Formats: sequence, structure tokens, C-alpha cells
Amino acid sequence: MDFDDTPAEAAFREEVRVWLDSVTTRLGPDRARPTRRGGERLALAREYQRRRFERGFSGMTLPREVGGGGRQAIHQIIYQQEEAHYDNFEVPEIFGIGLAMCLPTILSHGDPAQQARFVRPGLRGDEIWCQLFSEPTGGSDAAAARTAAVRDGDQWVVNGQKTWTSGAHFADFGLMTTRTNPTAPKHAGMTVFILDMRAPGVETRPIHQMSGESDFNEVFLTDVRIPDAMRVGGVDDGWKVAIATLMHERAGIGGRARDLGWSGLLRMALQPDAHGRRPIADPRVGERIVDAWLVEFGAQLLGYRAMTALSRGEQPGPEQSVMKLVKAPQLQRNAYLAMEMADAFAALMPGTKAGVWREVEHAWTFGASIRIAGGSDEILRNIVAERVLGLPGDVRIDKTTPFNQTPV
Amino acid sequence: MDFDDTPAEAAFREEVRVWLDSVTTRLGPDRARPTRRGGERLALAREYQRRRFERGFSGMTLPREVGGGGRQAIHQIIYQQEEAHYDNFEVPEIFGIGLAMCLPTILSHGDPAQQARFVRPGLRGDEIWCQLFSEPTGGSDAAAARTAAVRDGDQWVVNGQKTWTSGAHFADFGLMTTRTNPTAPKHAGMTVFILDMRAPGVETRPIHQMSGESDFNEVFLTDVRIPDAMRVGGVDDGWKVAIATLMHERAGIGGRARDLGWSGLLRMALQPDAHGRRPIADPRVGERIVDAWLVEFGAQLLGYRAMTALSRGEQPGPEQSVMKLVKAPQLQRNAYLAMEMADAFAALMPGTKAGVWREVEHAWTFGASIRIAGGSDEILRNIVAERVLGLPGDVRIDKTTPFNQTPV
Amino acid sequence: MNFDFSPEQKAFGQQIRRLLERRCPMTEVRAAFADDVGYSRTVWTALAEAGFLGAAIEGALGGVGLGPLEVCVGAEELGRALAPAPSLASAYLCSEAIRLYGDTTQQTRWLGLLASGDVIGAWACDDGFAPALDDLPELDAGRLRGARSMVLNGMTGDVAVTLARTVRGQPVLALCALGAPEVIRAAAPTIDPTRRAASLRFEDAPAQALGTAGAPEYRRLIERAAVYLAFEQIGAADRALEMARDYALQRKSFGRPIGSYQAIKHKLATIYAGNQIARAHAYYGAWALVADGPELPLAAAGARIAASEALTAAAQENIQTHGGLGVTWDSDCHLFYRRARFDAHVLGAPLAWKAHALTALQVGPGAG
Amino acid sequence: MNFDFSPEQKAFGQQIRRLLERRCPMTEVRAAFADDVGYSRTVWTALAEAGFLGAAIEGALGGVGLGPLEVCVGAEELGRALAPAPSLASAYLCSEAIRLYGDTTQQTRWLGLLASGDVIGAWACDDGFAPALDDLPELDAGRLRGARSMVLNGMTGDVAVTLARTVRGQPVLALCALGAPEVIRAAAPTIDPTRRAASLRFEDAPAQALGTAGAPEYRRLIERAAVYLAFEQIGAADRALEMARDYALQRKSFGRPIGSYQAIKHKLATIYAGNQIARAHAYYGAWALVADGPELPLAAAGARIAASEALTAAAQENIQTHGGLGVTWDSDCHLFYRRARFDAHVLGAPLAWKAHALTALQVGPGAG
Repeated sequence: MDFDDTPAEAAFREEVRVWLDSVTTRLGPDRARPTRRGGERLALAREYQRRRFERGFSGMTLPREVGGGGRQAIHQIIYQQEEAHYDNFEVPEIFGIGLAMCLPTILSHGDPAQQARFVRPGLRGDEIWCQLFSEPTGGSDAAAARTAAVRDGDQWVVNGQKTWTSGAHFADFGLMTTRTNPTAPKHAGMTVFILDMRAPGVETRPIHQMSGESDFNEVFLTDVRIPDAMRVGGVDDGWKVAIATLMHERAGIGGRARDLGWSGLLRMALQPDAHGRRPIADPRVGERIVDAWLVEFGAQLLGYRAMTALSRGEQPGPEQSVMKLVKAPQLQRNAYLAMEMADAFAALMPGTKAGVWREVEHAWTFGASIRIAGGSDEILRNIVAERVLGLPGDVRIDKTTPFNQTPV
Repeated sequence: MDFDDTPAEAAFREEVRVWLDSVTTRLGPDRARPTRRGGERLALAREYQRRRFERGFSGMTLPREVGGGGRQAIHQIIYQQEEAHYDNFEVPEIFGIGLAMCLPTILSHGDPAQQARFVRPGLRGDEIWCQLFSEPTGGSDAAAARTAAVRDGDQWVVNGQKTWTSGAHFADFGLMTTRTNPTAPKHAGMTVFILDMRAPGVETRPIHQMSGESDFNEVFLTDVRIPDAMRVGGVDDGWKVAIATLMHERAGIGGRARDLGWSGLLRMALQPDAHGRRPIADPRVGERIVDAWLVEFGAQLLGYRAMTALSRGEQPGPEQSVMKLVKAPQLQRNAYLAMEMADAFAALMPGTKAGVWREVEHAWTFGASIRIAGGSDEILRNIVAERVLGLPGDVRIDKTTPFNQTPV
Repeated sequence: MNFDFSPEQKAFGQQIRRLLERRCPMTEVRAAFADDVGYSRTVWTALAEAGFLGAAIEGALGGVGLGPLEVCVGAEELGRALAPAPSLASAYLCSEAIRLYGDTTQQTRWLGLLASGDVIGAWACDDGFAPALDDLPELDAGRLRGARSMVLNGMTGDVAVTLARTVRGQPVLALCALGAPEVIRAAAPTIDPTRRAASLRFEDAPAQALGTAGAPEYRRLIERAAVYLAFEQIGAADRALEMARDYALQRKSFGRPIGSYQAIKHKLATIYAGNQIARAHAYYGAWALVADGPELPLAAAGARIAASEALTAAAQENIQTHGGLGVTWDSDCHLFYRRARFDAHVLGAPLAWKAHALTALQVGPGAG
Repeated sequence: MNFDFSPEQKAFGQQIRRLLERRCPMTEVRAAFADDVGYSRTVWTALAEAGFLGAAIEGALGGVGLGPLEVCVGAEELGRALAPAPSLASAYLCSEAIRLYGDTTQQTRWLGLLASGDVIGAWACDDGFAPALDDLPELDAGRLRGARSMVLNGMTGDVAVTLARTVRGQPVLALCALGAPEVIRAAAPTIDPTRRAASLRFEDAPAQALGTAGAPEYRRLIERAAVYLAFEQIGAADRALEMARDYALQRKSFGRPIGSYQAIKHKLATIYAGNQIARAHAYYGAWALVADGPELPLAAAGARIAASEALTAAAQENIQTHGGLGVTWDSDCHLFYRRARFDAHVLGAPLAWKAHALTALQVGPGAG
């Protein structure tokens, strides 16, 4: 039992580090990244992604023949761990969905022409992808797509609305679920397409979150024409394709290293106020910090368990679901504790403690969001109960009812 | 807004107090009651109950014509509040089920002959009642009775098993649900009977609880013959009768004044150990005591809200369900906190702190039981969600399926 | 046993509710959220006209001459509507301070204007129950000198009450009109833009001692305001629960209303139980506020902690029930989420009040 | 990254599991629960024969020469079986104390006998991390004088380790054979009759200092034992969860398995998550135990707190899932419920360990 790389892993880590030093800059101790906007941001990201591709670090686990790295999942993790210390030009935010979800799906379910057309340019950073699965009435049910695709000769005419689409405003292509047979049960009437985000009839609008930020978009589709050649998988057989995409998703969501955690809370608790009183003097604060540590470090250790499986070439267990399930509500509690330490003055934090407040506010709003996004607390408990513990699924009427007779 | 009796209520309270002083003895400050066993216990209880009846304090809210007190629910509560300060000869434990559940049901759903035969003797303390609804496979579902009653001329032949029956070993009669039509859906094939607990084929065995005590019984029924005259309500129409009985039940269950509460915890927390350290010095202990107080006193205040409604002759709201829902798990937490205060030495409490331990152990074991008995946490949340908030019922297949085709 | 408001008090609450339903839809809240002053003049005037602002003030002084219980039932409605109104500092703190501890001149000068809504009261929240003398501005010969960093309604208010110290080092409550040029104000951003504050510098501003009130009276005022605020909180908590319930009934997932899943049902039932417990504590707080006896410290703590916990849980799980929609700017969920935190902190945070409660449990009269 | 036990270690665990499935059904646990000694001789002997009792003891001293990690994987199986075995004091505390801090004579005399199960070790739990000198018995010139009120295996044990003080007021670990007439023992009832204890009086009983070990070594031993015990706890927590799961699959209510209701599904999913977090902390504790560096205090605290919370929740909700059956004497649920509390308290209760963890978070090396 150890936390060490195998010799081969250590060598790879060194390789990555050397390469990163040669193409980008190491972050300072606060890990702050340069802020870039608009066209410059995208151009630099594309450039950096191209270099990753050329070095074989793009699509790490995809076959070399299609332009991937031809390596194992553990290499991907080592790469991410190392890159976290460098300016990464926001490549994960910009290309992550394409690299982790869309391109692997095209590789597994697309036809040879699609693979030839899309995989290599996507890996090389020439094209940015987004994912168009969520719909306003869909919630946690990815099979609830109502966006209609109707065949018209060699084309499909698409009408409907997608939502919670990251990067839709700068993406070149999107992988999209549609309803092609509304009279079949919901899982039997879906078809997946590749959408050209610049096609006529595609309109993107930002969603304003409660934090005031806009990380997501709504995408309105009005008489959008898609060639049948852009269909991924069989007609009405899209659920299978969508599931393949979603299998890649959950791994990518969860708290980030920069979220307000126990160490940030401890730092705040050690800070004396004007009267020299430190919150840590109150054992109730101390207990909550320990509780935060138990969850956060416990989840980190669970991550090591998953990495251990990957390092052995095995499939990890349900660690990712458990990690997200425990970390998301903890982030919200951490925000509450940070405010608690400021007592009444928490009400004024945006003005008086602007630096700290940015971190706390993010935990407060993102903590609420992350309990919902990418598998809500409730969905994750269902997943753990059903897939791990083998308990029965919920009573479902929608699996057999024609989709257009299912209540909305 | 006040906590005072109305003048009429105050006069009644005084009446009760004077009478109690004349027939029994006021308890000491520790409210310890004399312990009595077996025949003596029952004989004294019967005697005391007869006096209550003669004074009009038995079946307080039942009509005077049948032997009741002819008063309002608020009088019943005032009576109970006052009697709590006196030696009550365990009348609530022995006669409570008959007085609160069985006799009111016979009065509302029994025929005139049954009312004439049973109500007055029950109120007078001549006869003790128990309730035979729960079955081993039934759980929270009172409609799941499998005990079979098969007609044989003017009689019914009953076979089956009941469980969680308080007082079955000393009761004279029991109100019992049976299955008379197994091919009808579960709610449409039940019939309720009055069972003579001394009839041949009735066998009672104590259930040993984890605490080592035996407050309940299993009752085995083997070819027990019941005259049709002892049927309450129509054949196959027993669900309606059972529901009427159960409506009376929930009010009676919940923590008791003598359960380990915040004040007991505070007393423990103020007790110095051998080194003069008091648990209260740890704010984490103090916070938990405050949490206990918030729940316990909050529930007590909810009780005052219910009493206010009763005092006005109105129907109380869902306060009883909420009170039980919050108090039951709190009792379990209180036990944990009491042990926490003893740190490692909690492991030895049965020997070293025998007096305190009795109270803590009761909270520990009874706290676990009371989260299940008389409406489990889960059932109560369903009740609140459905009846108060108007959320939909669970998906049910058992309401329409023939009972003998429902999974067991 | 009559642990409830009277029919007349309830009718008063209903009147406020109808008024706010008419005058204070969520668009009004959002307008105040975004504007310069952070409150709705329309709503404020309407509350004055309905007699809410002067409910506890006697008629002879320009009030309506009802009482604190009417303030409580009304406050619940303000909370339910998330009313963008400077009620906390103006009605529950400043007016109450002048009403209870001001001399006749002070009462005559201010209470009628506060009751009519023509004047907005402000309140300095800087101090805990054990104020640090060094932090307090000095009141000497009718002049106030020093700074306060957290004055509710500091920008919009016309008159403020703050703790100050005399030259002899005694804490006293001071009353200071804010229009004077010797008062320098700067807006202080808050976590709920429908509750505004400012930092104030008093540069020998004209001010007076508020009667003879000192630290114990200050504490008593906070305890009273904690009860009033608890009613706003339970109103908001009930509304948040209703929002979640309504959405759960209407929103379908996997072919049925999300409110038919026990995960949602039991979540909302738990919130309901918490709201009911908080309501019971708030009612007890109201009783203690009127009884004005030794029960108040514990009763106020119970009301404040239970209401803060209830609104925190209700606002948080209202977002969760709404799913993705709940975290958008356009959904009203975040307005409750912000209000929940502001209200839980502004008069002192839950851990501080739990400490007060523990002290009261040990020294005060038995709880009930 | 290899944050797991080796295949050989896992195989060792599997061997203990199979052995306990065969030799230690719940009837064996119940027999020990009710008998005079509180443990099963059959199980104890089998554990010795399987090499568990001597796993960490080197071969030359009569052990099996594996290591602490084997003790961890085996302990998980003991917990899972709720094994009525005096493992905690004998294997995780007394044996470890002699192995790590005893001199050669002491090791030679006792370790082989402890490994073979012929001797049972006892351990005095009276002291916290900051022992009070006045409480300690005095060790002087090879004689121990004083009393201990909480000695695990105090009745059944042959040799005990306890903190004592020298005549100069130094805390030292003392080793004392319990068969001597100068040792007066009295059984002390516990909250889990499968874990027994006694109060002991030493009336100038022959005893020796355990090497040169004092308070820091005492603390280190408790931290190590906390990790071993955490493995017993996660084993028991997993078993309790499996019991609940199995019952939820089989038991029907309202026409379907109770495990199909989200109230039960989500409850058990939450327990599962807690068990997994506890397992991760226990593994880290095992790593720190072998590394034997500055990470141990925090790692042990994490393992102990998380395991205690996990078993508490699992045992409690196992009862709840079983409904009425769960509170009966005949159900095994209460055996887990008792074990949960005993294990959570015996080496110091959760609040005490959270305080240790907080100290370690502030002074120790970063967590991971």
C-alpha cells in the first residue's frame, strides 16, 4: 500500500512535466490563472490544444490511429494532475466536452465518414464541441428529449429547445438528442445528430445564474436542417448513443481543487478579528472544520482508490458517484460555516471582505448548483441504491407508455 | 395570546385536582411511581378505573348516555395533565387502548347489542381491551392482514397470527382485523371482530425487545371460533372500521415526559467528573443541548397549539405527526449525547452510573423503537407530504390487485 | 390555553397579506434588488397606510395603538412577500427603541413620522451582546464622534440609533439624525440587496442619548427584534416551501410529478416540520415579548435560531427541488436563498444565539 | 498509486472471513453475549491458528511475521462477523505494546503466548491523551499499587498493560501479570456484553516497566489501535448495511419490496457513502500506521471518527429498516447497535477525537 507512481507512471509524469515546462508556464503558489476573454482566449486555447495533440496528449486514451494518445486512463489522470500546476489556457473548459464526451461517442457509434471528418480535427483543437441533451422539461431524465426531428428526403428538420449547454456560444459542433418517433416509448424514439452550430435556425442565448455569471446557454432550434449523413447511430436508436456519451460525463463533474475547503476554512478560523478573537477558539467551529476535512479528504482518498483501479487497468467502482454525493452538500455547508465565522458581519462580506467573499460566494452558489448538475443528490442516491446495492428501480410508467402520452 | 385556562377550564382543573387528592396520592418531586406486579397491579388498576368511571372521568369525550364523561377533548387533556402528578395505578398503560381506541370504535361502528354489552363495562374498568391489527408480514400497512376468518354458519373460524399487541396477556377482549375475502383487493376483503381473549385457540407469547423488556405480545390464533354477533361492521367492510380505530391511535404515541430530555442532559453536563471538569465546558456539548431543547420545547409548544384548537372546540392540525416526527429521532440523539459526555467511560455506564444509565439506556433503545412504532419516520413523512402538502401518494399496485396475488 | 393570535390580529395579518399580494409582486422585489435604494417606496407607503409601521405606537404619538402582536402577524406577511421594505431597522429596532426608551420629546418628534413612513429609521448592528467600549462612538455634549461599519438603512435612513459611550465610559443608546453634514455615509454592499446597509462616520454630529438606555436596553431591543424578524423568516420559509411544493406538483420527471417521489416528498415534509417548530417558537417569542419578563432572552433565542434554521433549509431545498431552474437568475429561488442568509446573520449568527440560549437555559426560568 | 491491500493481504482477509463464516455464526456471538466470559474460545483459538493473533509479531518471537496490514484486513473480518473475541485489548493494544516497546525478555516471555492465543492481553482504558498523574497507579521497585476502573479483558486477561507513574511522577507503561493474588479483579458491566471489562486493584502486584515507554508511546498505541478498531468498525458497518439491504429486498409493504421506496433506497445509499468514506479513511490510517510517521495522529483520528460515524449510522438505520422486527431481542440488529456504541467510545468518544483531529490539522503535516 503506497501512494507512489509505478516506475512507468513516474517516468510518464516526468515526461509530462518536461513537456509542460516547454510549452506553458507554471502557476504561482495561489494557482491563479491569467484571465483572457473572447477571441484571444479561444485562439490561445486552440493553439495550446494543437500542441497537446502533436505531443500525443490529446484524447489520451483514444487509439493512436485516430490521433489519440493510445494510453491508459491512469495516464490521463497523471497528465491532469500535472497540468493543474500550469497555465492550461482553459483547455479543459473549452475542449473538455468534445474530448471527453463527443469525440469518444463518434468514435464508438459514428460511421467511418463521421470518424474521419470529426475525430482528428476535434482532437487537434480545430473544432470545438458542445453537448445538446438537456431540455427545459427534461430535468434529470436525458431520455425526455422533445426536440423534434422530422425527415425530409436526405435531410432532417429540427425544431425545439435545448438548455444548460456549456460553450454553445463558441462551439463549432454539437452532439444533439432529438425525438424522431413520438408514438414510441421514450427510449425507443430518439435519434442523435451532429449539429453544425452555425447552421441557420440555431440561436444561442446565455443563461444567467444566480451568481450573476453565465456558464451555460439555451439553444433554440427553428427549422434547422441537418443532413442525414450527420446522424449518429440508427434512426430511433439514439438512446444507446446518448447513454454512451453520458457514461463519460459523471467522471468530469464535481468540486474543484480551488473550491472553498477545510484548509480555507481553517485559515479563516485562525484569522483574528479586530479584538484579537479567532473563530477557532470556538470548538463548535473547530468541529465543523473537522467534519469538512473528513468529507473532503475522505473523498480525495476515494479518488486514490479509483486511481489505483485505473493504475491496474481495472474499472473503478462507484467512487465517483459517492465523491460527488458527499462533496456537493459539503461545499454548501462550508459556505455557511465561513459566513458563521463572520457572525453578523457576514451580511456585509461583499464589501468588507471582498477577497474572501469571492471564494465564499462561489461555494454558496456553486454549492447549490453542483448538488443539481451532473446527477443531482437524489439521482446519485438512486444510482448507488440500484447499481451498487441492487435495490429495485423506481416504479416507472414512462418506459412503456408512448412518449406523446407521457405526462409533461 | 396566553397559556392560561379559560375560567371554565380552570374550574374543571380544580375539580380534577380535588378529586385526585381524594382517591390517590400525589407523586414526589422525582415523579417515581410505585411498582406493582401481576394480579395486584391489575386489581388496583381496575379499582381506580372504576372510581374514575363513577366520577365521570372515564371516556371523557364519550356521551354520558353510554357512561362517558360527555366533555370535550380539552377536558381530557387537562385531566391527563393533572393526573400525571399522581399515582395513576398504570391505568393509561392497562386501559388506554380500550378507552381511546376500541370502545370509541364500537360506539361508532358496532351494533346496538355490542354497544350495550361492551361500552359501559369497558369504561368502568371491568374489562380490559387490546388491539389485534399488526401482523408479522404487515409492517406499516394495517390493511395487509392475512389472518383468515372463514364463515361456518353463525360462526367464523379464525387462523393466523397477530403481533405487537400490548397487554394481550391480561386483556379480556381484543379488536381484531381479519381477511375474509382474499380474492378482493386488500382494502375490500377485511372484516373486524371482537375477540374473546380467553377463547380456545388463542395463545399469547411475549416479544422480547432489545432492551430485555417485554411490552408487547405475539398472539397465535388456531381454529378460534367467533360468533357472527361479534363482527363489527359489515363483512369485507372492515377497513373502514380499522381506519376509525387507527385515527385514535397516533395521538396516543410519542415521547413521555420522563424520557431523557434537554434538562436531564443539562443536569449531566453540569456534573463535574473526578477532576472537576464539567461537560458543559465544551461548547459542542452545549450546542447539542440547545438543539435538544429547540426540538423538545418546540414540540411542546406545538402541543399547546393543538390544545388551543381543542380548547376552541376545533380539530387540531397535523401537530401530532410533526411532534412525533421530530421527537423520536431526537430521543436517540439525546442518548448519544449522554454517552458522549461520559467519553470512554460510557462503555461502563451500566455498572458505574447505574441510575443515569437506566434513563440513557431507555432513550437509546426506546428512541430506536419509537422511530418505528405508531407510524415510522418514513410513514409520518408520507402522511405530512400527502395530507398536509397535498403531494401525490406513492405509486400503489396493491390497491387494485387481488390480495392473494399481492407479493408478500 | 390560547396559544394563538386573536381573530382581530389574524384579520390584521390577512389585510397586510392582501395588500402585499396586490402591491408587492416579485417584480417589485426585483426592482428594489436592482435599484439605488434597495426598497420599494410604494410598498413602504402602503404598509404605513395599513397601520403596520405604527402598529405598536400609541395613537397619541401618531401610531395606530395596536401592539407588538400585530407587528408579529404583519411581519410574517412581509417575510412571505419578501417585501423590499426597511422594516427591520426602522420598525422593529429604531421605532421600538424610541417608543420604549426615548423621552417624551424624542417620542413626539420621531414616532409619528416613523409610523407614517415619512421617516426611515436606521440601526447600527456593529455590536454583540457584550459590546466593546473601544468600538463605540463617543457621545459628549450632544455631539457624536466615531464610526459604525454596519448601519442598516444607513443610506436611506433619516434617524439612527446606535450604541455609544459617554465620556465616563458608559455605554448608552444614542439617537442621531442622519441628514446633518457631520454624518458621512458610504453604502456597504450586502449579501441581500433588498436589505441595505452603510458605514457611517460621525464627525461631531448632533445627537442625544436615548433616554437613559444603555447596554441592557440594547440587548433587550435586539431580543425583541429577533422575535419580529423570526416572523418575517417563518413567512419566507413557508413561502419557499409552497414554491417547492407547487413546482413539485407541476414538474414531471420520468413520467410523473417529481412530488410523487419520496426523495422530494420526504424532503418537503421535513421542511414542513422545521417550519412548524419554528412557528411554535416564534409564537412563544411573541408571547414573551408582550409578557416582557425573564422568559424573553430564551424565547427570543429559540425563535431566532429555529426561524433561521427553518428558512435556511427551506430556501436551500427550494432550489434543490427546482433543479436547474432553481439556480438561474430569473428564478425567484435565489432571492429567498439570499434573504435566508442575511436574516440569519444580521442580528448575530446562529452559533452566537445558541450560546445565548445555553446561558438562558442555565440561568433563566425553566423553558415552559 | 497503489492505495489498496496487496493480493496476498486480501487473500489473508478472505481466509479469516471464511474461517469466521464457519466458526462464528451469530449463534456463537449470542452465546458469548450471555455467558460468563463474553468471548468464544473456539473463535479465539481459530483466529490464533489462522495466524491472525500473531500476524504482526515476528516469527522468531512466536508470531507469523506478516505485518500490521494483515491485522487490518483481518480486523475488518472480525468486525463483519461481530466476532466475540478479545481482539481489541489483546491483539491491537497489549500485544502491540509489548511488540513495539517491550524489552527482549518481555517480548520473549509474552508475544508467543499472545500469538498462540494461550494468553489473553488486557489493557487499561482509564486515561485520555493527557493522563492525570493522580489517577495512575504507582510502579515502584517492581510493584504496582493503585486502581484502574476500565480494564478491557480485565477478568479473562492474563497480562495487562496500563499507564502507571514512577515515584518521580513520570508516566510509564507498566506490564503486570494478572494471575497474582495481589491483583483484585471485579467485573464491570459494559454496554456490549461481547466486549468485557473489569475494575482492577493492584495491591503491590509484581509488575515491570514496559521498556522505557511513557505517555507519548501510550498515545501512539491508542492511535494505532484506533486504526485497527476502525477496520473492525467498517466491517461491522458493511455487514449492517448488507443486513438492511437484504431485508429491504425481501420485505414487502403496500405490495412491493420496501427497498423499492426511495425513503429506504436513499437511506441505504447514504449509509453506503458513509461506509465508503470511512473505508477510505481506514485505509489511509493503515498506510500511516505502517509509515509510522507524523501523519499517524491525523490519519488515526480520521479513521476512528469516520468509522464510528459510519457504524453508528449503519447500525441505527439497520434497525429502522427492519421495522418492528429490528427492535426485538431475537433480531441481530441490536447486537450491531451495541457494538457501534461500545466501539465508538472505548478508546475515547467522537468529540474527543474530533478535538485531536483539529489539533493535528493545525500542527501536523497537510492531510494528503
